[in-house]
Amino acid sequence: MNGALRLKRALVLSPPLLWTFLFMFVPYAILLVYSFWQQKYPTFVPAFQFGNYVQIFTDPQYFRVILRTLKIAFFVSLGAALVAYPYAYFLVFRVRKPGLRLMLYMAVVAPLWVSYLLRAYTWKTILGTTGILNSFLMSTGILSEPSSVFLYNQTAMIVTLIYVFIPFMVMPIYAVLEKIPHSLKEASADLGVGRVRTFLSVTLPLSIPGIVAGFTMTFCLTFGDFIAPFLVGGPDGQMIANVIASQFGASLNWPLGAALALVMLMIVLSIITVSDKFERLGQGRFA
Amino acid sequence: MPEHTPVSKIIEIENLTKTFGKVVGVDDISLSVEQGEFVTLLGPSGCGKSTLLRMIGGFEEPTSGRILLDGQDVTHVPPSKRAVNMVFQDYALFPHLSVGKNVGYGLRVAGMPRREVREKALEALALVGLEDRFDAAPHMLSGGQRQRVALARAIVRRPKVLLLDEPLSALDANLREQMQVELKALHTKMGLTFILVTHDQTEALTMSDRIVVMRGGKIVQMGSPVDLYERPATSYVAGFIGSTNQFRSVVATGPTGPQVQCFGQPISAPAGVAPGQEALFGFRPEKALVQFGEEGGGPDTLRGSVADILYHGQSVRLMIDLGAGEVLVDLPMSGSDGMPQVGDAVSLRVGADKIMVLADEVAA
Amino acid sequence: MPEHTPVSKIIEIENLTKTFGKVVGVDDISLSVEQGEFVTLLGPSGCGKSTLLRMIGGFEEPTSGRILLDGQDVTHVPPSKRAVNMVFQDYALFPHLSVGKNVGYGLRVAGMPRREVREKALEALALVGLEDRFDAAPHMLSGGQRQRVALARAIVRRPKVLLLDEPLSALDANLREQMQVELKALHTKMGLTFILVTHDQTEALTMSDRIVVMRGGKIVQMGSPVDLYERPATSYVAGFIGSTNQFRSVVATGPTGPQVQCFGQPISAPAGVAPGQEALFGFRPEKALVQFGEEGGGPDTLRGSVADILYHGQSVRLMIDLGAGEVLVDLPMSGSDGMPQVGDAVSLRVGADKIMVLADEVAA
Amino acid sequence: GELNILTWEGYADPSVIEPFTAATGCEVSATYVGSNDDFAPKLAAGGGVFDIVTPSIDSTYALIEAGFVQPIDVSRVPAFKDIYEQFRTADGILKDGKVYGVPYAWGAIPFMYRKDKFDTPPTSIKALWDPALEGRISLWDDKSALYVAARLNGNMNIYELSDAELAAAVDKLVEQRPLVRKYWATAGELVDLYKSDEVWISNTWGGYQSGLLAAENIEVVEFIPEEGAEGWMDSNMIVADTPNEECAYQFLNMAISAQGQEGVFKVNGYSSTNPVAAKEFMSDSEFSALHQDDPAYLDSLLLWENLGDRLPVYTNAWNSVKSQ
Amino acid sequence: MSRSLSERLAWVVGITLILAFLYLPIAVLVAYSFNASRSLTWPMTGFTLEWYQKLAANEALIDAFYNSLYVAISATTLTLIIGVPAALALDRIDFPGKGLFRKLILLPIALPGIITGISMLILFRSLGIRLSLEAVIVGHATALLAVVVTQVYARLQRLPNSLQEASEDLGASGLQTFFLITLPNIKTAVIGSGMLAFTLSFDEIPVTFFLTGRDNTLPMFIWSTMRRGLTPEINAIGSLIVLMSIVLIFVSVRLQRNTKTQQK
Ligand SMILES: Nc1ncnc2c1ncn2[C@@H]1O[C@H](COP(=O)(O)OP(=O)(O)OP(=O)(O)O)[C@@H](O)[C@H]1O
Ligand SMILES: Nc1ncnc2c1ncn2[C@@H]1O[C@H](COP(=O)(O)OP(=O)(O)OP(=O)(O)O)[C@@H](O)[C@H]1O
Ligand SMILES: [Mg+2]
Ligand SMILES: [Mg+2]
Repeated sequence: MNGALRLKRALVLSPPLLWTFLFMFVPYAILLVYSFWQQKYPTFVPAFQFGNYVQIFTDPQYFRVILRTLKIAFFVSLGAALVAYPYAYFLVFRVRKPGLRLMLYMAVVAPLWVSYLLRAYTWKTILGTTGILNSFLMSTGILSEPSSVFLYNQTAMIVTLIYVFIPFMVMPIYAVLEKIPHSLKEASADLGVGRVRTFLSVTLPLSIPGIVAGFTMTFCLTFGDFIAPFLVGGPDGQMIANVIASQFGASLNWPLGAALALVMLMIVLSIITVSDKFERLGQGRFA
Repeated sequence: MPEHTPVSKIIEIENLTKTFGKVVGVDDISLSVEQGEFVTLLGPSGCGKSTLLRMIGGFEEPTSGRILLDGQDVTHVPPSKRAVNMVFQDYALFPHLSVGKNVGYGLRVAGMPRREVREKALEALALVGLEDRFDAAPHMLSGGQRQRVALARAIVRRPKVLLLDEPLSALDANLREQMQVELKALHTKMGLTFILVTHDQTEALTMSDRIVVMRGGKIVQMGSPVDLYERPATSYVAGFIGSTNQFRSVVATGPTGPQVQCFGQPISAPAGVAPGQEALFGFRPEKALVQFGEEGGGPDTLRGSVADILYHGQSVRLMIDLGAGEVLVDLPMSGSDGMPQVGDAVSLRVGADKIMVLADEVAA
Repeated sequence: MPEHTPVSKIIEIENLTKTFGKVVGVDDISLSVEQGEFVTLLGPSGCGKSTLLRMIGGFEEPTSGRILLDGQDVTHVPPSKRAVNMVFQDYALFPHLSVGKNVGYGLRVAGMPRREVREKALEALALVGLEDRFDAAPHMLSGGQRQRVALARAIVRRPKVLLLDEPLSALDANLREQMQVELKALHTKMGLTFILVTHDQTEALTMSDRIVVMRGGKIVQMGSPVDLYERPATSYVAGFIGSTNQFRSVVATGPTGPQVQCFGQPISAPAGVAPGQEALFGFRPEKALVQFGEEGGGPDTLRGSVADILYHGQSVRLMIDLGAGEVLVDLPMSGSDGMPQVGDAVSLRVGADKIMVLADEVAA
Repeated sequence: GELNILTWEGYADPSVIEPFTAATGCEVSATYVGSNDDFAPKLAAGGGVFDIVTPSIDSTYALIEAGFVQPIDVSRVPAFKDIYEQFRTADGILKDGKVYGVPYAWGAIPFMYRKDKFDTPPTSIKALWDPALEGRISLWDDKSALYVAARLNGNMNIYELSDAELAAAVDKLVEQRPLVRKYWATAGELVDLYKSDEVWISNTWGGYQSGLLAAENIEVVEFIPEEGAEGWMDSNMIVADTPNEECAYQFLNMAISAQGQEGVFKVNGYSSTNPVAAKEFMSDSEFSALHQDDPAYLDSLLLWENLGDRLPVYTNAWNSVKSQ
Repeated sequence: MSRSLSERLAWVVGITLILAFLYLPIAVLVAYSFNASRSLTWPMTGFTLEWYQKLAANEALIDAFYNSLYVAISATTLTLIIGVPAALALDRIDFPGKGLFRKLILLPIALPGIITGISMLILFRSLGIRLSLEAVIVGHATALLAVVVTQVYARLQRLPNSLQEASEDLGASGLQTFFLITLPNIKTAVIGSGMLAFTLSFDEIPVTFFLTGRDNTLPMFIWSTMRRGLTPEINAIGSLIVLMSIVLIFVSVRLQRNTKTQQK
């Protein structure tokens, strides 16, 4: 390779490489180092010990919270997928006019513009005991007195998070559905297969990579959320990110927080790795 | 084709029209196809071939007109209920299913037991010589192999009619030629009715029992390959199938009978035109008898010189400068005659029986 | 080609090798190209044609070996600094620039004033007959027109060598033929050196001064089109360029001289082989003299029956069953002879001068 | 000069800041914390950002020990001597004989209920464990919840709970949890909870939320339960190595002046740490309503204390309640 | 026919429900910006424009809005400056460690913001860099890098390599090729991912939460306001943002439509 080319490559490469090294690799490395430090009143001091990890794995509260968070993340992803899939399907296969399709697509992405906090906050107004939903249900006679089951519990968190993260589910599903050649569905119909079966045995399997991508994204976003528990969660709403935040705040126990963050990172990484495998699988098929 | 044996007519298309908004895709076409026939729809891009085929397959709802399949009106029957199968241009193999599962897909979904499906799929794959790739994934196959799997999948349910939308266009020249032969062999072997769409004239000539030449959503001419090649009705058909030297001339009365002027040189007029009439005439490059040297002559002979030479191996195409224009002639290279040279004087003998009278173009 | 006039050698390639990891793309190739020559690289997919061309263009760094352009070593010179231009297979027209801007791009980036760029671009477009599409966007053009714009863009800077990587493969048959003629005309008109990559043998035969047949990264044979078609060195070349009927036989001494067995029937052996020698032989389908009917005969005649017929318009390809095997023959349809029928008895006269001796295949 | 303060919402009200800036030329920019837990992390993350912080008395000492704040030269704060002695000499702001904070405001953490929902006014913390009030109870999302539960358990040494006592408090809170509608995290949230009829009884920042609710026409009553209440006191502290020391001292002085004290009273409804100044703007009735003249009341409050190295244990305990 | 009609109806109803789910909160948000009462509780009490007037007078809120703009614009610019070359490198250049580089750079898109926030907080503390809007910008740029890289990379992969080669073949330098050929052709992906990055940055909480110093971005302002109790001023600014986004959507729909026809 000649010198000029090498220089050109270096120029293109060095900013992103430097950036990723300095702001991604180094921070994670320091995070790792911190996780071995030790809390010492009033702050924390360098050390090399596994106490933080021991604490995480022996105190059942961490396990419980992680499990709860995983559960909530799962239901959020599932719910978002259930809402997003038909929507994306409709856009790709049912809407003929490209203009309308684009509008409807943007309609899903657009709420991202409005503050997450505000959007989540309005759910309080909607779901509360004296909220819009209760008023509506009472005016229609479905309920005789306001119900408090809609707000301040895990379901409310799940609904809110589904709402907030739907765009991240619609985008990849839409992308993958759009890539499925129309002729595959026609071929299936041609072979005597009805539309429902065609959906189940052709369209759905082929859209799995998109679902997986959206699922991963939604799952990981939920996994790291600490706002919803605060806004619409009930007394059983604490999630792992809240615990981590409180280690960096209230407890001023950054080492434990770092260790928790690393545990979270590991969980997320393994989820990404698994889902990557899935997506790869799907991509190979179109090759 | 005898019009009075309804039993053998597997497809009857009556006044079929399809419009997309303002675009007319297919324009009032009527056509019938015999049981076991190999019909090719030939025409340039956008002439409505695919649209016609897709209406037969049920993928496109006709704007008006009827389609009868084996005597039954199927105009509004969905594709899944028509005994017609299609081989798609992009093959449309299901990427998530193995080759065997692709072929067996239609049977499986119809509820046939697994074992039987496997058997039938293997059988169909054997027909296209791919029984050993049963478990392969489609993306592991070459283009030609995918093509064959698509074929196997389409024939596994023994459809009454097999539709093929440019099945070979994605293959390279050598492979395409090979697949043409195989496809034709398959047609003979299975006795199925084939309707093939192509815009490759050689493909159409090689494979078909009957060629339907389309243009602008209408049928321009149909007939056997020889019919179309030897007796093209219009200048358009003549130009689309094979090469033609075309010239316009008024028929005059010459010393030996009616004559026409081919780029300024008189030759005998073909039968069917009368003196005084003006018409478009044409002859095929390979029909002219080529003689080199100054002296060659006699009646019906055009004199000129070699302007360009295109070597094709088994033949040589010469561009002959006639002074007032240029014509192409093909020289078979079967002998061991030397190659002609640019500038060589040449005489072309074009018999009246070699000259075609072409109708004036009407359709757009 | 005289090897001792260094002045006229525009490109000299010396022991060029390119490996991709373990894959050898081009394997120790040496080749020189004369000023003004039209050289075609021909070979099947993956044989290294593009890799060789791209190394000449500077898009690929050779693993070893040298490339001289007009006597200067350019092995490590970037493409932007080589007086060589390329027409890409997908045309690579800049979609965001108008036709005129595409053509003028190379001049513009070199800092030529706007007006002059416009003039030169118009000139180049005029050469390909597209001066009136100066302001069109590339997507508004047909395939053939895009092709021409790509050409105009490549020649506008008057490169010493024009490289063309399968420029016609995306066009349909009719258009391809037309563009072949135009490309050749352009070559003649401009006097540039052309190096064309193709895997279409007809294209190679039609256009080239010299064909380089490649296989597995190596050159198998090179020579003029007639050379290669009439005197292919190996069975591979014979099969790749045109169709050949090949058979292996031991040369025996017959009543009239040395004989070979073509699928069990004796015919005179060609010159250059001695009795007792075993070799591979072949003849081209169009070189056999076909006679129908039982009686046709005489020396060097194969007898058989028509097994299949492929109508090609200007000719008919017959598959003749010789009993112990099948051979192909081409029948020109220049006369008004009727079409043969399957089952017709036929005799083929294959003169000894029509038989080629093919070297055994060695290279992979 | 400029002055960057990290403080509570309402402690840097324009009604106070604008005159201050006009008088001193110190441009004030205020950032607000959500809880006492926010001070140390913000300072731990590195200096140079803030000049003044206003933590509560349970958080002050940790900041001193961590070296985040610098000693105050009391001679530059003339009114310091007027401050209630309990505050002036509180352990939380003294170290090695040096003063680190200037007490600014104080109050109690009483309990509060919706007047219209109770026939007999609650008087004990037990009311927050009453199954009849299921789904109507709220508790501050803070380690303070542990103090409440401990007192219910009879452990009045709420800042020095043993592990066993802490565990008992956790058990109590876990027992209570199904009855809780929501742990309130912020003042505004508690107001909303009352306003939208979600919650009828809770603890509160004395004077503050009840004031906001009164403005919304929701009648709530604050009470000190039989088990007592915690007290809090916020002090202004100067961040170590501030480049804006001059403005910082001017701010400290202003804060305990009548003008500053009036601000915190008017805006937040909190009691004044400087009775001398308070006298200048409070009516007598206001003065006594805020127990400004009642040292015994002040003594009866369990004034927050620094938990020292027990802090993570408490925090952990509270987290573990929420993790159940 | 009737079956397809009822089916169509079912679709329309279903999609309408989903849209209702998506837009009900936003409708509520907008409605409450005109609500006379200070509190966001049901039922609404009356119509007022008071909150918009207050908004205009609320300097802290307006500052926060400008801070958000500043952060989002800077972070987006930075992300593009780093991300586009990164995508180019991923697509065109082979270099040792590419695998790790790809993993690292694509990680934050799925990584909870809190991890990015915390790790950078620790980094800045270790380097002694003070928390500030600039720190937030660096954090956002890092967290959003993946958004830009994935989208631009995907577009680059669809862009035939031959375009760049043709440009170089015609004598253009690397920079000329980039600005005259590559950039115009990935323009929509750059703009699109830039817009998404801007959107996400504008509304980012977790990273900002850990990295902001004394200046608030709009979400952090809202977050801190929530402690005291939200007032409909926030709704008012939310509504204005809704309005702004509607305009932007129309612009981007226009833009995409134009490029679609251009690329056809
Ligand atoms: N779904 C559609 N919407 C609008 N117009 C269409 C549609 N399908 C086809 N057309 C138009 O109908 C005409 C016929 O198209 P058709 O696809 O049948 O042509 P074709 O002969 O198959 O061409 P090709 O050889 O390019 O495949 C064209 O003008 C085409 O633009
Ligand atoms: N960038 C590359 N990386 C790895 N292998 C390559 C690369 N480019 C080419 N090859 C390999 O080098 C060999 C020659 O490839 P090349 O593209 O030159 O073939 P070709 O003759 O042009 O084929 P085609 O007719 O399909 O274009 C092939 O085996 C190919 O797989
Ligand atoms: Mg078509
Ligand atoms: Mg190639």
